[in-house]
Amino acid sequence: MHPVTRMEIIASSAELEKIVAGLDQSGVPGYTIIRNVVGKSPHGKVTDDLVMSMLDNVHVIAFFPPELTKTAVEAIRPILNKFGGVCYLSDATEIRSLRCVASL
Amino acid sequence: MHPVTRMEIIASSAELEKIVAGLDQSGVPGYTIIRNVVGKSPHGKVTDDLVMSMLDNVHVIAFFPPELTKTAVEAIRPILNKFGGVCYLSDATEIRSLRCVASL
Amino acid sequence: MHPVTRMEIIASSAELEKIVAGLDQSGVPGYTIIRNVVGKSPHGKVTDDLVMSMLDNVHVIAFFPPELTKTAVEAIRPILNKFGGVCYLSDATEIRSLRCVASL
Amino acid sequence: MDTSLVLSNVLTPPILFFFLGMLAVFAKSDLEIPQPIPKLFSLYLLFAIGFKGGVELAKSGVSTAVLLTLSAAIFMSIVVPIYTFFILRLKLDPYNSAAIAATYGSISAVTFITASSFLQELGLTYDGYMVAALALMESPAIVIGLILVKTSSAKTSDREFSWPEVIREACLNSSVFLLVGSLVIGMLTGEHGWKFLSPFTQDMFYGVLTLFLLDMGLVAARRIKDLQKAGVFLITFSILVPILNAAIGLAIAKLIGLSEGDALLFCVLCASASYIAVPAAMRLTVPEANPSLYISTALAVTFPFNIIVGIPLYFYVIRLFW
Amino acid sequence: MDTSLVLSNVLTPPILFFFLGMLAVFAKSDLEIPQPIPKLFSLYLLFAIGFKGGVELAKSGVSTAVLLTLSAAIFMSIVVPIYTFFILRLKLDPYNSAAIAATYGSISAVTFITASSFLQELGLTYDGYMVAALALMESPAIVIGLILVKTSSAKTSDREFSWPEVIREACLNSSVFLLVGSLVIGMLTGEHGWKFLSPFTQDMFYGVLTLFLLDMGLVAARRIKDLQKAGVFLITFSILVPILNAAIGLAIAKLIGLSEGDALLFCVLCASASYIAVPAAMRLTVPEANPSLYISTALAVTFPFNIIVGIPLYFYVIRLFW
Amino acid sequence: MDTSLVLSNVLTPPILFFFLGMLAVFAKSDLEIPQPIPKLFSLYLLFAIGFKGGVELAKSGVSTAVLLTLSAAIFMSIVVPIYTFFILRLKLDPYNSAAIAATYGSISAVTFITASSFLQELGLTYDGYMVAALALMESPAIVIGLILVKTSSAKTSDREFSWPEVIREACLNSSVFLLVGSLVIGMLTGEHGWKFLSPFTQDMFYGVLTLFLLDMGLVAARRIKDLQKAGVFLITFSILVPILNAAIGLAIAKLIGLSEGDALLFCVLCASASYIAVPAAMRLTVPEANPSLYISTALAVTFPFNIIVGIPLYFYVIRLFW
Ligand SMILES: Nc1ncnc2c1ncn2[C@@H]1O[C@H](COP(=O)(O)O)[C@@H](O)[C@H]1O
Ligand SMILES: Nc1ncnc2c1ncn2[C@@H]1O[C@H](COP(=O)(O)O)[C@@H](O)[C@H]1O
Ligand SMILES: Nc1ncnc2c1ncn2[C@@H]1O[C@H](COP(=O)(O)O)[C@@H](O)[C@H]1O
Ligand code: NA
Ligand code: NA
Ligand code: NA
Repeated sequence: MHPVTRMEIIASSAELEKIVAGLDQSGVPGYTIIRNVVGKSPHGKVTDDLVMSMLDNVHVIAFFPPELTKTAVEAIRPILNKFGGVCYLSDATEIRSLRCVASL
Repeated sequence: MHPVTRMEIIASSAELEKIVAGLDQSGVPGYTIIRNVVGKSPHGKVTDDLVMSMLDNVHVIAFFPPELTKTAVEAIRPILNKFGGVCYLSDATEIRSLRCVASL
Repeated sequence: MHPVTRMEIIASSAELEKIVAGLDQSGVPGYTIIRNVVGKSPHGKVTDDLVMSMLDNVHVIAFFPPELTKTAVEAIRPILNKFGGVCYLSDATEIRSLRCVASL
Repeated sequence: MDTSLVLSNVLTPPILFFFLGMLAVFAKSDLEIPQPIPKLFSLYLLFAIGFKGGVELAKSGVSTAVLLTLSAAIFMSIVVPIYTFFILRLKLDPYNSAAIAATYGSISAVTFITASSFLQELGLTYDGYMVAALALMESPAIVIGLILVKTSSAKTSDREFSWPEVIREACLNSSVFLLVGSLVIGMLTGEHGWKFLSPFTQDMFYGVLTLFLLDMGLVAARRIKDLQKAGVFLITFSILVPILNAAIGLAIAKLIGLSEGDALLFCVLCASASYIAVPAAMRLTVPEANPSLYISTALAVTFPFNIIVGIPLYFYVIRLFW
Repeated sequence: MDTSLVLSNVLTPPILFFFLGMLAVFAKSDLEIPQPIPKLFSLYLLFAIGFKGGVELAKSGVSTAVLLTLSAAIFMSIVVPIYTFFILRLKLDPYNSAAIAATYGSISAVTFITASSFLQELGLTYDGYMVAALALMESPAIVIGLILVKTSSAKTSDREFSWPEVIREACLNSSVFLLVGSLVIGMLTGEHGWKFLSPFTQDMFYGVLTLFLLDMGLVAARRIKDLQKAGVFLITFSILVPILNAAIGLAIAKLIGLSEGDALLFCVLCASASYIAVPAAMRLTVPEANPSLYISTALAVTFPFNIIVGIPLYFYVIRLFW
Repeated sequence: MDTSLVLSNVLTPPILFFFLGMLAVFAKSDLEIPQPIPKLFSLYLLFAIGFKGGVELAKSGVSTAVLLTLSAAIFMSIVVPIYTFFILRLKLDPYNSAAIAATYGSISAVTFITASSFLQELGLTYDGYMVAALALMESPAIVIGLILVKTSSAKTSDREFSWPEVIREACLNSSVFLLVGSLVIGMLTGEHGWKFLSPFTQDMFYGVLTLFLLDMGLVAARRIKDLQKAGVFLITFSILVPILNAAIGLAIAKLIGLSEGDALLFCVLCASASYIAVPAAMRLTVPEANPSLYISTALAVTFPFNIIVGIPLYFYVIRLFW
């Protein structure tokens, strides 16, 4: 039961590879990706009807210890600045105790 | 890095058009829509196996300046009251600095 | 407009049935399920390319009165401990007033 | 009744795969056909049946027989929801009564298609304009249902329907639109279009129908536990009223002199209930009604009843009287 | 111009279903074909057209005619974006000009496929290597577009393209990859593979194309309101430039002695604009350009223009001169 | 070994598209076939192969040859996981050993289907009951795997399997259920059902298999880097054990007098490893095992080995001894 930062990124699916690389580099322990998300922003409407053009959005959620926040933000910000997309932070509490399942 | 309100609406996909119109009217800067979401509430279970009946849910997320909260809530509440659905608010921080990409 | 707890569970779709049963038992009033979610954690990468193997993830969101938090956490924790998955809590505000639509 | 007729219907791949789907749910198998695969199947079936109907309509032309049949179709789709509504009011509130009445006044395209493949297996034909009847019978019940709500609900004041929206829901919902569109295109392109499209719309039809009915079996069986909420009255209703509607349909079919094949299809249209277009419309226009009532009766009782018992039963009666 | 030619193109199921899709959007029907169904159709079409082209290429072998045609194809896909860029620069900034130029320098596989089914309906054939031309013309424009941005944009300093990434985007994007892969496999397996695959790739082709064009009608119509942003200049551009490109294409086709069928396809390749591969590449490599400009012009103007008016028009001209 | 045999297997569209899929991943193309398209393909393939097997089983009837073959199938699916487990215990913990043993004791339907299309191309037939063998061999290994975990793991106390759940996972998982269901329906409807369904289940089969193998190529190649975790022991295992299993299978096939075609299929069943049903079951019943181990070996090594090298190799041996 310790506090974590919840980072939420919404951006074009074309950027996903870069965003994931950025998160990996910044050392966040994990993330979850919801694909085929659509939306609207002052820059326009995003639909998924031309999926081969990678024009739909992805919604990426990452939880990490608060001390990683700065690194993670710095890894993501330039990507969003260049290619578009939004990022928000909020607070959450992790409740799962360490998983006791064997793994290689 | 300024505080924003995070609004989360879950409702029947049949209502999506009205919800989006409500958000547009209330002046929120953007929103994201996750479709084909299922769930349960005291009013019953929602599945997506009859998609032509628009009986699955949508999950709409909108971030906006706290001062827009009242307007946005008032735009959404009557729709949910009439047709069903839930809406929750929480706090978040926007981290993206202004996007510097040219756009017409 | 009263405070609620927002619980967010991300786990393998193979566990969904158990998680839902746990939530039902713990008395939470509702939940929403986003399927076909992928992700990464220290235990490895999860993709959805072999869907018949139920190897993609699900993202389950439940809002409930804060006093249910302990019960809900206790219902979910053993499942995640055994089969994997993560669970986070955060605070939110419910804004929908009671729905005034007739229902049997 | 000739049991070989029931058997010859039941022992066909589409019906057996419907049972297989139901069995999967009862046996708790994890078999599922995720969206949008079933959507693809239903788009295909509407496209194929509409196109075929159009091509045949182009061949046969529009005669008085056609006009008579189409008038009868519209007549039934207006009358059925009205008398059904009053039956339902015996036990239910106006909202649910109107929604269920609309459901039974409209039609189920898959039931129609299953009946057409039943005819095909018996080597019988039907006329292309029956597809037009199918299209015409889908919408009126939605409008009638709303009028019933409006006239019978006390608090009329706060109900302002947006009538354009209602009409749009009724006449432009995706299944009516695709069906009518394919029909018209079939008429326009005729034999020439048929030559190019039939390997797709004709040869694969039976297979897609079979897979679609597998999914329908899954979907119907999942709704069976919703029937508890429906109660004995509604379950009885959802078997007896289709039979009643079918009987009236048969009488009319005889009266206007339809062929055996057309009579069966007309009768199946009267007997079937909508679980797609009408629920979608009711969800928005009569939100007070409980979707699990009108969906579960139409889908978990009336639909299986019609495709398993109803089609051969109605056909047996036709054989007696024609 | 022979109106029967236009009619014989327009009155075919694929084109009529394209109209039906547009109509669905204008009439506000809720008809939609959700992902990944359209993706399935487009994978199928690329697979089928590529495979067929390969099988035919294996039969005909690689002659000088082939090499000449493929050189002409590459030539056009390099030259078109360059002169198009300077036309666009009259009104637009370098980013949008380069992105739109790349769009019009590349091709639309669906336009090509629609033209091939137009030929099929007229009983004309085309050579397998035209599919190779299709594949070859998709990518170069992407690279040219980037070079144009690089050379014309002031702040060159902070633009370091990752050239390997650009080449990968250009040459290995899914549509080029699947098309070329299917072509090569068609060449390798020849008649033997054809015997086993043709019931799938040949017989269903026309039907899948028809359903896909229904979806394209929906997609194109949804973009029409984006055209307001585009303005009169761009809308005029997106009709006149395809005609110009088609004219140049025809001249070259005549020069190198293509057959009627091949000439039509070559001309359609020159006239069509990419709304799949190029937008995907531009989104990442020229993020400054506004996607709604290059997509809406290619998709909501040029694509419908080509499949409805362009194909019969270009064919009419071919008939005059061949 | 006859290289023309390998070539005639490799130079077929399904295998070449499998390579194309792998190439797409290695070349970092963005080609992908998003869900649920592959799910649609696999539902179709199970439906079609099951139905065809059932129709043929209805024709041939149930003889001692059938019973003998099915007994042999069950025997192998019980024995293989047991001896495989002890091989794996040389290096791995009981959990991973049991999960991998179950994987290799079960079967891969796609490998079977690929082998059946290999036979088809050679003009050879196989008996319908081989599909029943396919269905019967999928489940037992899951149960054996769990028994192995239970008997060998120290902390037995806190492991209470819910056996009904395990049996349900094993026998009612979607692929077994659909396969057996289609087989039974094929038997029930026989020639009559075949007449109506075969344009769908027969004519499109090869094409769907080809597209599905394209996807399998993508999926398999994505797992290749997981093999690093697997290590040399497991990689060697996942080539040698299939060969061992195939050899035993061949000996049994000879013993019970199977035809050439049936022997190849039986042998392929023994040699193949499950990457669908078993992983789904293991995920829940042996959560301690690492999914990337049992999936990557079965999918990225054994599956490609079998369809590329194994099938012609086993067939070569059959030709020697039959
Ligand atoms: N205020 C917002 N709230 C929720 N989602 C947003 C918001 N702004 C942008 N988005 C999402 O982020 C995507 C990319 O944003 P942009 O790059 O600003 O166009 C949009 O298509 C929306 O899906
Ligand atoms: N407490 C809750 N937590 C999460 N999701 C909920 C909750 N209540 C309702 N929902 C979602 O909102 C949808 C519509 O709710 P309702 O209109 O109350 O039936 C449900 O189908 C759920 O997906
Ligand atoms: N820190 C995290 N942030 C967001 N999602 C996570 C995180 N850790 C795990 N997940 C998600 O939870 C799934 C299961 O986690 P695990 O059981 O730990 O492998 C992963 O596949 C991710 O989708
Ligand atoms: Na009816
Ligand atoms: Na072009
Ligand atoms: Na095996």
